[in-house]
Amino acid sequence: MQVNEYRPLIVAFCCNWCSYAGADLAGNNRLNYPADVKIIRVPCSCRVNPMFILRAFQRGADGVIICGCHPGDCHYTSGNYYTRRRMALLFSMLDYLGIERERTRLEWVSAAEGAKFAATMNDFAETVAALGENKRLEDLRCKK
Amino acid sequence: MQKITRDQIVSKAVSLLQDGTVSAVLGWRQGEFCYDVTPSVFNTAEDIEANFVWNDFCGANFSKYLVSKTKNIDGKLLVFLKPCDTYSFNQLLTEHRFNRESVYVVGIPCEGMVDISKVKAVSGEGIVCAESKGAGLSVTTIYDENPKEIPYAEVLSERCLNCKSKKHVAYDELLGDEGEVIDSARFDEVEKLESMTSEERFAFWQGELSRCIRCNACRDVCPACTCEKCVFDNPNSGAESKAPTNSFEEQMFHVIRAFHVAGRCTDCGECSRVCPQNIPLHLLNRKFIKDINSFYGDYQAGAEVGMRAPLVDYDLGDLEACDVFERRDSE
Amino acid sequence: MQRIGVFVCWCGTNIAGTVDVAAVSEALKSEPGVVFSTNYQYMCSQAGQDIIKDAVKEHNLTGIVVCSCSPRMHEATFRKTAAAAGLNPYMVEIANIREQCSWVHKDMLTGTEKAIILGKAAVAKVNLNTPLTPGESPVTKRALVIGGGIAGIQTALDIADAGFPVDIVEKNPTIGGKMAQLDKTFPTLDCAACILTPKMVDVAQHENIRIFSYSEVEEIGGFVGNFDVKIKKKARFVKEDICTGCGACVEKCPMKKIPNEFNLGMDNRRAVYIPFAQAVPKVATIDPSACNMLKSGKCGICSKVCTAGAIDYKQKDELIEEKYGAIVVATGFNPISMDKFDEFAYNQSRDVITSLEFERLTNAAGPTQGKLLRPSDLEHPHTIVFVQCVGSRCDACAEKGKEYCSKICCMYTAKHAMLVRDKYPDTEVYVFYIDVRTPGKNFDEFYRRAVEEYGVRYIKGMVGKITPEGDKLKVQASDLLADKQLHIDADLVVLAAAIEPDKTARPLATMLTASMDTNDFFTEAHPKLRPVESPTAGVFLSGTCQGPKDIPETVSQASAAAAKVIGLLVKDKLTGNPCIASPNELMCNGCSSCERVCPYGAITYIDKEFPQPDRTVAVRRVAQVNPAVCQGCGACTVACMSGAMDLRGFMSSQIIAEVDAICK
Amino acid sequence: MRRISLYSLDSLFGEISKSMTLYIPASDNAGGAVYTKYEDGVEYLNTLNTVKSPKNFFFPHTEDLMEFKLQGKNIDILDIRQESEDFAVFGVRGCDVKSFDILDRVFLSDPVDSYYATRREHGVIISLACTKPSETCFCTTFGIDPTEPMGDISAWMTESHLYLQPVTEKGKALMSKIEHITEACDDSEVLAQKDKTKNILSKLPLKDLSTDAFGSGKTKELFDSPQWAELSQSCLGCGTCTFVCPTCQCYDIKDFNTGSGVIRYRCWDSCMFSEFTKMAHGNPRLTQTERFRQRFMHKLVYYPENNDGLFSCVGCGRCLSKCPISMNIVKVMKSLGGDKNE
Amino acid sequence: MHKDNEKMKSEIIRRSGVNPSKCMRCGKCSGTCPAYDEMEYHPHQFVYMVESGDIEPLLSSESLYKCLSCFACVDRCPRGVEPAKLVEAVRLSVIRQQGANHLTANDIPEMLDPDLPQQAIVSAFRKYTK
Repeated sequence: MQVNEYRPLIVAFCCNWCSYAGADLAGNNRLNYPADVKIIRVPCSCRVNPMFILRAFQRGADGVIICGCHPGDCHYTSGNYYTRRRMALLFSMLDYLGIERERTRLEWVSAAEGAKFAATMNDFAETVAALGENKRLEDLRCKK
Repeated sequence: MQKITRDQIVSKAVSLLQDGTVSAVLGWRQGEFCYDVTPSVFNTAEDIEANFVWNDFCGANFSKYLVSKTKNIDGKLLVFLKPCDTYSFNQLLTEHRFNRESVYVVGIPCEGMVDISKVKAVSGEGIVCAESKGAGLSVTTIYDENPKEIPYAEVLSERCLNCKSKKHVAYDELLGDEGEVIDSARFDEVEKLESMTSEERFAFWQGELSRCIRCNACRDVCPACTCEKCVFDNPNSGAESKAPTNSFEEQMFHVIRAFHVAGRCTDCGECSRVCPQNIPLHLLNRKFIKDINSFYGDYQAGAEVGMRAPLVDYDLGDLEACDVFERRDSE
Repeated sequence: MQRIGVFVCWCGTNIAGTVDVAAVSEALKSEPGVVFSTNYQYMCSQAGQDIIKDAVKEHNLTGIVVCSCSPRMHEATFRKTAAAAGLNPYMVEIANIREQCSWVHKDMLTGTEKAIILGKAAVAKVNLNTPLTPGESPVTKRALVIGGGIAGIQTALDIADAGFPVDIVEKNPTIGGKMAQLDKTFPTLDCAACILTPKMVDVAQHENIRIFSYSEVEEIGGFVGNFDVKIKKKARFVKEDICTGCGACVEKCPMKKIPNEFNLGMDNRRAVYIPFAQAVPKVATIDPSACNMLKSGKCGICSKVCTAGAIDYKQKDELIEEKYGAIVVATGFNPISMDKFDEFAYNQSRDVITSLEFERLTNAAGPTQGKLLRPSDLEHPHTIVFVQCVGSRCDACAEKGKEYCSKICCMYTAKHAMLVRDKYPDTEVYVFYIDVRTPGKNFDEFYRRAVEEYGVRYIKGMVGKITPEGDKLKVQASDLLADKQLHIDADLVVLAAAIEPDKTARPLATMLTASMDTNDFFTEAHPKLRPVESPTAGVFLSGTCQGPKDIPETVSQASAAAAKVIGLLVKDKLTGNPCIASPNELMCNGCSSCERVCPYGAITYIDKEFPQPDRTVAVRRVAQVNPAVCQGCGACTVACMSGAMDLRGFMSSQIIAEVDAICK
Repeated sequence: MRRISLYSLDSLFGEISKSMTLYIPASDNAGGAVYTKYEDGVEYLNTLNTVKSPKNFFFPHTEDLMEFKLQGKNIDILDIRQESEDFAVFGVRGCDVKSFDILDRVFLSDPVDSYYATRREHGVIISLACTKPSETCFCTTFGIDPTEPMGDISAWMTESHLYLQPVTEKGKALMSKIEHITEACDDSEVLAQKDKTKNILSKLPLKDLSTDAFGSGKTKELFDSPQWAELSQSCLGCGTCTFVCPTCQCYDIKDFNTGSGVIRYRCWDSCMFSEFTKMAHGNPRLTQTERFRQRFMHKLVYYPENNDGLFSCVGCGRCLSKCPISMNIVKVMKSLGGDKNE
Repeated sequence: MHKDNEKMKSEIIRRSGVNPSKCMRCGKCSGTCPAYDEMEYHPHQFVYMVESGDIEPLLSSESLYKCLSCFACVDRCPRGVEPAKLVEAVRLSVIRQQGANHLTANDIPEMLDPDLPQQAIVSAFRKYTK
């Protein structure tokens, strides 16, 4: 790996019951994905407030991904259904404002899908890296 | 141009006040000029007869005032609501923001309200008189004593040109005839933006939002923004900020504000009306409304009391977030 | 300001192999709030835990960050360690530097860098942690079972056998439910009454069970462990404790033409009646809409003939208030109405009947004493057509019928067909089917026997139209496999009507704040892992109120629900999860958004007085979270516009601090 | 007095911007005007007033004051000011020019606000006389003559020419730099224009607005007036009036945590906001009525009391046209001033 | 599925607004069809053949004109598939291929026979004016 190669900063919100466990499984199976991805554990994907996502972008994140249980599998029965609506609308709005739509993503990863977790993160990191630095939704004060 | 005359409204207000149905009246008070009217509470018949106005400039949506004005009232407050105001009225009731029993609603038809800045763009400064005459406004200025006639189509506010409904969805009594929900072209502008490239859209919004001075007028007038404490005023919310310090803050404020009212916004258009910088804020709200309609089925906030807003609801077969763009691109 | 200790685990070489643990503990030393930082080979070992305990004491730590394996592995371990050292267990945060760092990254440099960032995020979070204590609530050791069918009976018996008092509320005069109306049961063909009635007697005689028959639930308040329920015991105008069930009143009652609902209106009962011989409780009930004495004060015969003096025309509805720790819903099902299915002529001919009516027709205690006679002329039918899937598996948008498969029809139709051919071999029996669905122990064998041994004619194709003509029913259907149109002159047509949840379920769900699907079946807390619990804590599901089921399935679910109830009732106190939502009342708008997204019904509203800036007092509607019910998902925190609702343990400020630390 | 043909306006702007950054009113693409840095392609918009007042040049909407850098547990304090270059603002109306006097008295009196002072030193104001006042104008109430706009250089625009007359030393210095593209002239055309404008001023609807009821010493008389409640009853509590006002000078100082340190900045604040002057114990002005009263008492009573009778309003009329509910200082003055304004 | 079949299928689905994959093959449409005996391909087969893209045989089948457009199948289909609309859409394909042998409203009166049931007139009009 080149030393000065641009690497994106990616924040991943993972629900405790499925996706965080899926990430653990990826670890158990030693499935590689870029270290650019930093995971924040939340009880359910429905805990993710759009403000957290914007906050991450403000602080310099280049991509934000939210992972939750598959529809129908939510530990809390319906949390991810709310997430799905909230994120569909939020992502559409960010796109409408001209923010690159590839910088945000919502994925369903179950506790058994370690491979999917790793593949998702690889793909997302690659996509975001290709976009380059997040210029359209940045706060210059935080980039020093 | 309004179908209901001032006299009709005034006599209704006076009679309801005098027969004890209501103890106060929320209405429009005459200002300095022919076009600046101020929302005001009237307590006496004399005051109403002398100072109540009803004309093409009575755009203010009174619904939100009910939250504060019914707090310590004895008896009922009479409020005159235009069709679009009644949607906000219902939405506020859905959210338990005031007591229905404290309000007496008289629905009044509305033929659309005039945007004074549009008038000035045609007539120039120095307006001394602007009266309804036929299908337009007759405007006199200090620079030109000959009245200039401007058709309504040129001076109606954007929200009225794209009026979504002339139907009152709530009232105790109706003056005039009941109207219909209108199949308006209100999403055309949103579609135009959607069809731009991402870069163009970004440039467009940067241009618009960079004018924001964070006066909070959009928030403070919005009938959906009745929070006891707004996140933007709360130092513990992580979003507090008083100033549009940079483009991020501008985007953050408007995205979060629009998101917070998404599914609750009735598209009354007050935000765009009051913006001192003429930022087309309704285009943000309408984007959410349009998306909600197309993703989750048509939904009009405030159409009925007690409706479950789309963001506190779900369907097992809802659209996936990743399909949002596929869907739009194929449209 | 917190005093935080950071403990970096090597996990042997699992972490230390790709992460420079010394560098991590060194880097985290200079983070705000950190007063102590170290690393050790196995933090989870006894020696490792001792390091933590010692450091807490030595450095007066108020918070702990362990950089180690996943919190899913050892969060509980380290919380216990903290508690042992006198710290609140919720002052511990784990930075997952094994599963989510050392195991997935190969390069020491990037691994170390990321581990430091994850550590910083954990430190940032702990800086905002507050000690949390789980709430406790007492448990009322009594269960309520709503519905007295086989599901309710089984659940009640199991709970009662475990030593807890149980009340059954049944809206009809007797328990027994649908099963009491059945003739034989598949796939063994034993008689329903023979296996059900002993259970009903068990219930009646059980010292831990009270039966509120002819009663309905009026109001439900409270929450898990502490439900307050009002039960309306409808006036039956017969003193239950005195009536011996002798039936003298029934015999003498002059009002003879009341349609008998137990036989689905195929015969008549009196104004005073006992639904069937083995009813429990076996007491008479007077139908106030039919009784002359109650309507006009003229008659009073039953009172005269009752030697026990049990008749009481002045009896009033009675309201019973009781506290319960758990509630089991067992409201059961009904066949759907056939009114909209004009093509099957159900309303035109008495000889088109539903399967449940057929059960009564073949039941020895039924209107025909078990002889298969068709209703119109009481003649023996020679050609019988069974139609499957009537109103099941319909399009979601269709005006009639249900979208789901009713599950039991294939089997009971096979049973009916077989019984007919067994008793009346001269009868031609056709079954029109779309698919024959027989998953279940000995089910397919049963269906095959109907075809192979009993000669039932199974024809693939839905009946299109039934036209009554003379004393025949012209059945028009397409035999899809033979590709030809069939016209059968039938004597009797039996429709396998879809089943739907009982109409009382929807208002009950509202009272319970339990969720339902669009078909009015109760939703389970988790479709796979918590199938007998409602998402509303303390509410359990038994039988067909949750979805179509046959008897064996119903009974197993009933027992499962009972096991869950027993598991709840044996506890003296309920200890909640302390990571729950809590509203800031000063900021709450009372808008109900949070209540609407709460899957558990944990949020309610109260009107509360608040002092105003102008020194007046205003009453505002504000949210309250019931700590015993909230599960801590956080859906409400995002639905709340003002941010008044926050989630303990995952506060917005904590998550934002993590975001900031990661993006630094 | 010197003049330049309007056809050569661009060359004048070009010449000024050679030596310093020049700001001129230009379209904001939304029906209003905004001071825009002059460069090729920026077109001068002859408008009465910009939406935001030019106070922004000296007292910016937001301004970074200093920065704290965090290194582990060490903190460095950095001065991050950058304003050291000269700039000029063209087209400032008489009312707005007067507003700088009002701001100066606040920011340049002891202790001097060095951020404001530096900007003030570096800024050159080229004013512009009014020819087409609006119905919302009432600067004459406060003794301002819009035909004599002052600033560092006074300017008048006729149909053919721009006339320039230096007022201050700074103005003269700038005039000398543009002398070669302007021509000397007499003031006959300017005088003619002044007469014409004055004639219009006499026809303005607010021309008779009086300040007699206000000013130093009126606190007791006005403070408890019951009319405040009535006037403020529909006030939304937004900051529109404050933020378009050329004389409002309140600000808040806030810290922004960048993750690696803190930027301390100040930004405009509004006495209409419920969070204004919130202190540890709470807020001294609890209701919107009190906040509303504060704004107008400050402009019409407290400020004159402390500043030799000078009112803190210049009658530019921005709040009249921008208030969402059309409540404004004129209505307040008429209501509280009673008969004097009828 | 062959490309041409695919195209024709999607065309028919678009024109009819029917989703044949909703069919659960119960055969109630055929069971209810008054013209069953006249038909070579029966309503349920219509649905199935369209779904599988096997449309060619339908185009040349007399069945197309045996359908009375009585809409009994539409009314009774438990899955809301609306077979009659499919039949009509296939019929249209044939008519469009043949060219403009349409009826206009003005042609109708002279063809009227007092014995014709009203429904037949309406259905014929619907059939031939597309």
